[in-house]
Amino acid sequence: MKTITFDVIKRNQIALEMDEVIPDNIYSWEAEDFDKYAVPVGNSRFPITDFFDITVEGTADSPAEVKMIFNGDCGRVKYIGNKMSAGEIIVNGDADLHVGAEMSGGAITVHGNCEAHAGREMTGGTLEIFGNTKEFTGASYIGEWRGMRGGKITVHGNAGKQCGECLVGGHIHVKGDCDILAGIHMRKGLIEIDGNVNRWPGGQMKNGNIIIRGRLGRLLEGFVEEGIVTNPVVNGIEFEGTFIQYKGDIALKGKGHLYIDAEKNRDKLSAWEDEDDEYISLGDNRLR
Amino acid sequence: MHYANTYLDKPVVGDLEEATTEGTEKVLHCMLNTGSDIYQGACKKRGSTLKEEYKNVSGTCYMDPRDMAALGVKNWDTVLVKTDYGEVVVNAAKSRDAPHKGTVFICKGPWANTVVSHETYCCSDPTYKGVKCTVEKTDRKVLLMADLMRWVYKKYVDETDDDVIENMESLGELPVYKGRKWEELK
Amino acid sequence: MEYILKNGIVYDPANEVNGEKKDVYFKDGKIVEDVSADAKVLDVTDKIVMPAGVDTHAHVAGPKLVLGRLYRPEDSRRGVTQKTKNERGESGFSIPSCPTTGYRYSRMGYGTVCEAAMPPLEAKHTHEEICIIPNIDINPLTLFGNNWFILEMARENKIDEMAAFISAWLKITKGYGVKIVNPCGSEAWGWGMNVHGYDDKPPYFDVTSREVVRALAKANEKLGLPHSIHIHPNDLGHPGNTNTTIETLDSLKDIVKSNSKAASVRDQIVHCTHMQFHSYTGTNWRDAGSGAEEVAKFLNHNKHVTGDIGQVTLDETTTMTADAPMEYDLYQLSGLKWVNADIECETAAGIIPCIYSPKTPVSTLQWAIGLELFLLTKNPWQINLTTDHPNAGPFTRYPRIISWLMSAPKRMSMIENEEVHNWAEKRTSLATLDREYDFYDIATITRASNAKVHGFTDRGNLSVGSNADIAVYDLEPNNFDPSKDPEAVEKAFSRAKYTIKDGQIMVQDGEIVSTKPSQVLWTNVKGMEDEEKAVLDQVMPFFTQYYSVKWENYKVHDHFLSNPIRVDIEMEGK
Amino acid sequence: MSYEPPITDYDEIVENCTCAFCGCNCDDLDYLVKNGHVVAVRHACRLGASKIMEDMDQRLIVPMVRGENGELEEVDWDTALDTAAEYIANSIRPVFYGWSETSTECMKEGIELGEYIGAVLDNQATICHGPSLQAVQNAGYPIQTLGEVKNRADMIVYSGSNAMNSHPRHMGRYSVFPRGYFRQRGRFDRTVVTMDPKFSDTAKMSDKWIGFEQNGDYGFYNAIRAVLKGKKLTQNVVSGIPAEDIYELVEEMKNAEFGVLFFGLGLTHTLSKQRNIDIAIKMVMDLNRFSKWGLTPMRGHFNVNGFNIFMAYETGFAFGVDFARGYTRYMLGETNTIDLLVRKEPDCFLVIAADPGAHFPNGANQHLADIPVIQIDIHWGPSTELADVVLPGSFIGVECAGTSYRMDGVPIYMKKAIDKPETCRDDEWIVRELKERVMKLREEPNVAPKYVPNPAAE
Repeated sequence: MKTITFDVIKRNQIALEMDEVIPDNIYSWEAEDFDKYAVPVGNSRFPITDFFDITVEGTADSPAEVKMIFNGDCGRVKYIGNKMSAGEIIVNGDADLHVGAEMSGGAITVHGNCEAHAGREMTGGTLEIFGNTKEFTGASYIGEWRGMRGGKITVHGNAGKQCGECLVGGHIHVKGDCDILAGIHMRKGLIEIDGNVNRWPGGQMKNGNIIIRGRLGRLLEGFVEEGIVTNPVVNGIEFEGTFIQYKGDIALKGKGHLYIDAEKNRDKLSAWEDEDDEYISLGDNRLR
Repeated sequence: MHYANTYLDKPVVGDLEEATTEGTEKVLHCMLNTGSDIYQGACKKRGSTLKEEYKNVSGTCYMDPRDMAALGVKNWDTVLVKTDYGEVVVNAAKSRDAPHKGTVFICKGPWANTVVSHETYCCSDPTYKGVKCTVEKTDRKVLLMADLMRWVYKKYVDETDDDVIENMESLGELPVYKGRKWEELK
Repeated sequence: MEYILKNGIVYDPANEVNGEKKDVYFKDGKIVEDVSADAKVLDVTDKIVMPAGVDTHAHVAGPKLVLGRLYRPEDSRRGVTQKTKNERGESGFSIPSCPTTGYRYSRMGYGTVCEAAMPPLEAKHTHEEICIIPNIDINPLTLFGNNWFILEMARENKIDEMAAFISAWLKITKGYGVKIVNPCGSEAWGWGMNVHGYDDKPPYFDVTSREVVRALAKANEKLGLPHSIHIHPNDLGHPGNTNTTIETLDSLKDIVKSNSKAASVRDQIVHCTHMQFHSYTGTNWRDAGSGAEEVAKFLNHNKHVTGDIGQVTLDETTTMTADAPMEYDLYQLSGLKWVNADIECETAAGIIPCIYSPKTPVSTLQWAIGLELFLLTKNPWQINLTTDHPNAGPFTRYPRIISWLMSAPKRMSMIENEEVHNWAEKRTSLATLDREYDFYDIATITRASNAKVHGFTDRGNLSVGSNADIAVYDLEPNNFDPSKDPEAVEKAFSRAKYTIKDGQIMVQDGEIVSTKPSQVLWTNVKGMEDEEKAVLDQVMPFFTQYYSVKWENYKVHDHFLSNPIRVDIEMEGK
Repeated sequence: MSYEPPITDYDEIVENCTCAFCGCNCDDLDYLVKNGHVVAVRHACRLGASKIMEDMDQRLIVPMVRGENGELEEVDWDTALDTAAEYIANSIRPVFYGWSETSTECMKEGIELGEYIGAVLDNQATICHGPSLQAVQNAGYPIQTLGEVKNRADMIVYSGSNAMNSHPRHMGRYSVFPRGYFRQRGRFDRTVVTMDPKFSDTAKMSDKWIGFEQNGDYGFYNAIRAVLKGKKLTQNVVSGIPAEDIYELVEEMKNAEFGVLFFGLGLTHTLSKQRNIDIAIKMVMDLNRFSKWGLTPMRGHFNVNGFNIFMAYETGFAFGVDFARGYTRYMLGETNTIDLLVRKEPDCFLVIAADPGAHFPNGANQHLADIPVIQIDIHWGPSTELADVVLPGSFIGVECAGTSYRMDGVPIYMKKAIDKPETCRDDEWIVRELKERVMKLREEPNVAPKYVPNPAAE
């Protein structure tokens, strides 16, 4: 087991790109290897030791034996754990864009907030975020119609817009609120939201399941009510409670399912009342 | 110079049905939209951005007449528009597209920029439309473009106090630069 | 600068040189008889030496390419590389950016590529892109098959006028030849429809596909253009289209080939492109089968036809064609993002991402039909190797196709090990074909025949006086069995040992070492000036009223041409 | 407005010039020229005419550099270019923004400079039709040239676009009024629908106005799609539009022979941004099952489409292309101008043929106050107030020839009609000079070799 600790010395205004510093590349590195390494910043490279105090303990023969710990504000450190296949990364602080993007294995834990693109197109592993994230959590990169394919993302705070866009597998669990269009274009997989949802979850979804335990602001016309279910089993997981089940998005001949908590969305069953849902869910997830 | 033929002092706006002096509301909560209109476009692309004309076409808040009545403002009175992202003083005028109660429209330009949202939501495009704002009547004057840029961005003034900058001597309607003759430069 | 390519094993089918060990000399961009003692020696002992490749049909520049790139950033992301001293960064897999296209062709030992579809209204765009593509020469074919003027002239059977129109439009668009795509079908697509079969008419135009194609072929021969008509027949990709294909080609049998100097290079009067997509039997995709035998038989008995294959390479790619209704059908099947681009009074285009998976029956069937066509057509001079880039696969897969053609055991192992779906075995005769191409055949279908089809004399061969466009591959044919080692074949053809273009060394050991700007080839017919003026006067009122640009802004200004190579055609009897 | 007598006093007429204002690129303009100035323009709209007959008071004539006391000082070209080149050569995260009002010939120089130094190249699409391009990348792009609309269309829908104000000749020259081959009666053969929360000037010209509520676009189009699939709506009012109106509209759209949707910034700037376009595109695709439908984004600047096309064929990506690492990268929220500025990353900003001062939100522009800004433009505008180096360019389509792409992708070679002011330079020349000077200052191009410390892991 090898533990590599990165203590932040200074926060650089121009973001550092850490896509090369992932367990797959650095498992054999010693402290002096880091001394030689220059990290891309903008169009140049600077010694990584300018930005981090790096300590290396133990040895590793494979990426899986590496544990990277970031201490401090990494709010300007992009691509943490990008494309990693094994190992563990812990960020004690905020993280910048692309945390765990395209990762295929291993585990990443962020104890602060994350910027956008967290876990995009990941195919395996786990990503746990204790703060909030922004847009496109577990989504696909632009143009691609196959987003996150496997693994699990847990967000303890709120998630931004278009969480789980083009999801084709895996499990996203948001414990806070979600902004508009969660699970848009989704094809497979599961999105679980414990908090409230602003508007239009599951737009143009083809398949897959979305569970909303909180209040839903507005639902699309493409969804057809299928009735009330109790303790539904979705993707092999049993969800306790009473839910209204919808099928959609029929505008796309979709066969996906959307479950919303029946108690909290009682009004959806009777008359649909228009209300100002603009700020129903928007927790303070836009901290800069 | 030959720009004068299409020069307009102010855009043409409709008359208000009744002249209102006293409003019923002090602060109005509205939705702010921005965008282009033909007067703004013509003035901007002609390059007359320092002029009074640009201030009038771009630094004007087009409102529903009912909203104007509620605030007690007439055409070309000044109002203060505030959002989470800033505040700016602009003219008020009756919208040609009314009725649209609760929505105000400021043409794109430095005035609108001061109050629109810079949030792009990872979509490259800031949120220029649908920003919540408040509108209130004010006595402050609408700044000319150069003065506004100085007041908002303070790039070349040492002063940081908004009030002081706002009341500094105006930069006027013509470019301000240290002129030398081209021949001297060679 | 003088060079000797020393001791290579030369394959030059145009001069019937089949694997002879000899030296090739070139000087100042041309192949010469001999050089002085100062010549630089490039030692290529026992390596394969061939003329640089000529691609008969690919889509490399133009408005629909750019739409493809614009809307498929995920494809661009797949091929991104770092810039180096000699080359700019690359991007893209199936629709590479312009610089990338040039580099990759060069790396495979290619020197000339035909851009197969140029809409006249956006010809400027095509030429702008051609300027950006480095290292290769490009001859763009202008689209005529759905042009309203052509449809009208075909209806009235005015061949002389049509010839003058083509001559004028080739000058206006700086095009090389006549391309026909789904004649009348793309016009019908203007109303969301298609034509079905060779004798169908589009709405409002009282003319059939047959009349249009025959008229264009006659006009083409009247002008004596270096290339014949280049046709993408109706019903592409529809099961049961073999009949349409054969009917189309058969209907041109009686047309007399021009005896002009330019036209005498080629044998054919019609070139049928991506024949694989036109050789299906059955009535729908459930009972579809292979029409390759019928088409190959037709080819074997009719010398007036050449074709290229459009071999499916079993990749995720992008299909793009001026056959827009077909692309809409594909969109209905796949549900992936669909691009359509209609061009006023001229043509239409469609694009859609396409995944040819070896696991699916239809893709496998298409793959097998392509190979069948290669193996069943007896005369390699009648067929060319293409993937209809990027439709059936990117051009970077040519080496892989070569390896399939050269190795029957490779093909069998793919079928037997179920690397491909069992339709390949069940519905085609591929498993029974054990023909293998040799290097001479490969040189024919990738260079010599291709050049001949396009009427080129200065490339595609190693004759003295020709352009010094040469490719050297790192294989020693005398002690190597391609049948047993298809991987080595693929590797060698992917990364040329040398690619020489106009006497300049572009690629060495698979790496780009220098670049040069591309050149565009276009055809200039001389002696038709009066007829052209008459036809322009005739179409001008229509143009002014129904086009959305001014005539002055329609033509390709010289500004857009980088080092053009003008092919002058003297009209006979003038 | 007063009566303006026609101009009769001119030396020559230059015919068939191309308008350098909006994405319509009308190429039928006639300039009346006297003493080397355009004194009148025929056929142009108010916008085009006003731009071509520019305000010479604010014309940038001589290069300027910001002096010690914060005042612009006129300098000679060498000084100005050297100052600018120094800023660029010393930067780590340069952003070159603009390009939409210049020619593709100039962009060619720009991309070479950008690639050399490792900059981000971005254009105005980033703040206007960027979401449209993103939607195109997600959903597709059924487009047609404007002549197709003129000759065939019998139903025209403007959504979130106020053509009468921002593209004044669009309706007259290409879509609604012209007599097309299959639409010989012009306006009378076409149905015009405007979808806009406001009763805009375009809506006033239309047969039908769909005034859906602000930010309700996505829900509205989803409802249309559901109806197209045969669903009965469950809500009586969707996004402010009564259900029966939606049924009626859908019926009309299905029965059109050739319909076209023109959409503008009303869709790209509201709540669900790129997804509004995304679903509108999908709706158009659905409609193609019943009849022929297409769409066209109403591009703003005359060559904003040109830059996207240019970048796509040069690099494979349309806008917001980052060369920092020596390879091309396009990542939303990361390599776009506004995001970069809001994150306060750039340390040098080149603005060419654009006006961020007039168009960027306060939150982004604040960063421009902290970093060197180099401006290449023809007029003194809001950006000049933030600029540290000002380089006067020339006016494409009037003083300088160049290629541009119309909103539907038709390339047009804009010709030169008059000479530029003696002391101005062509944009192409300025960028080439900058490139050469930067290359001298920073001899090693930014190749940033890939660092692979552990080859076994590769």
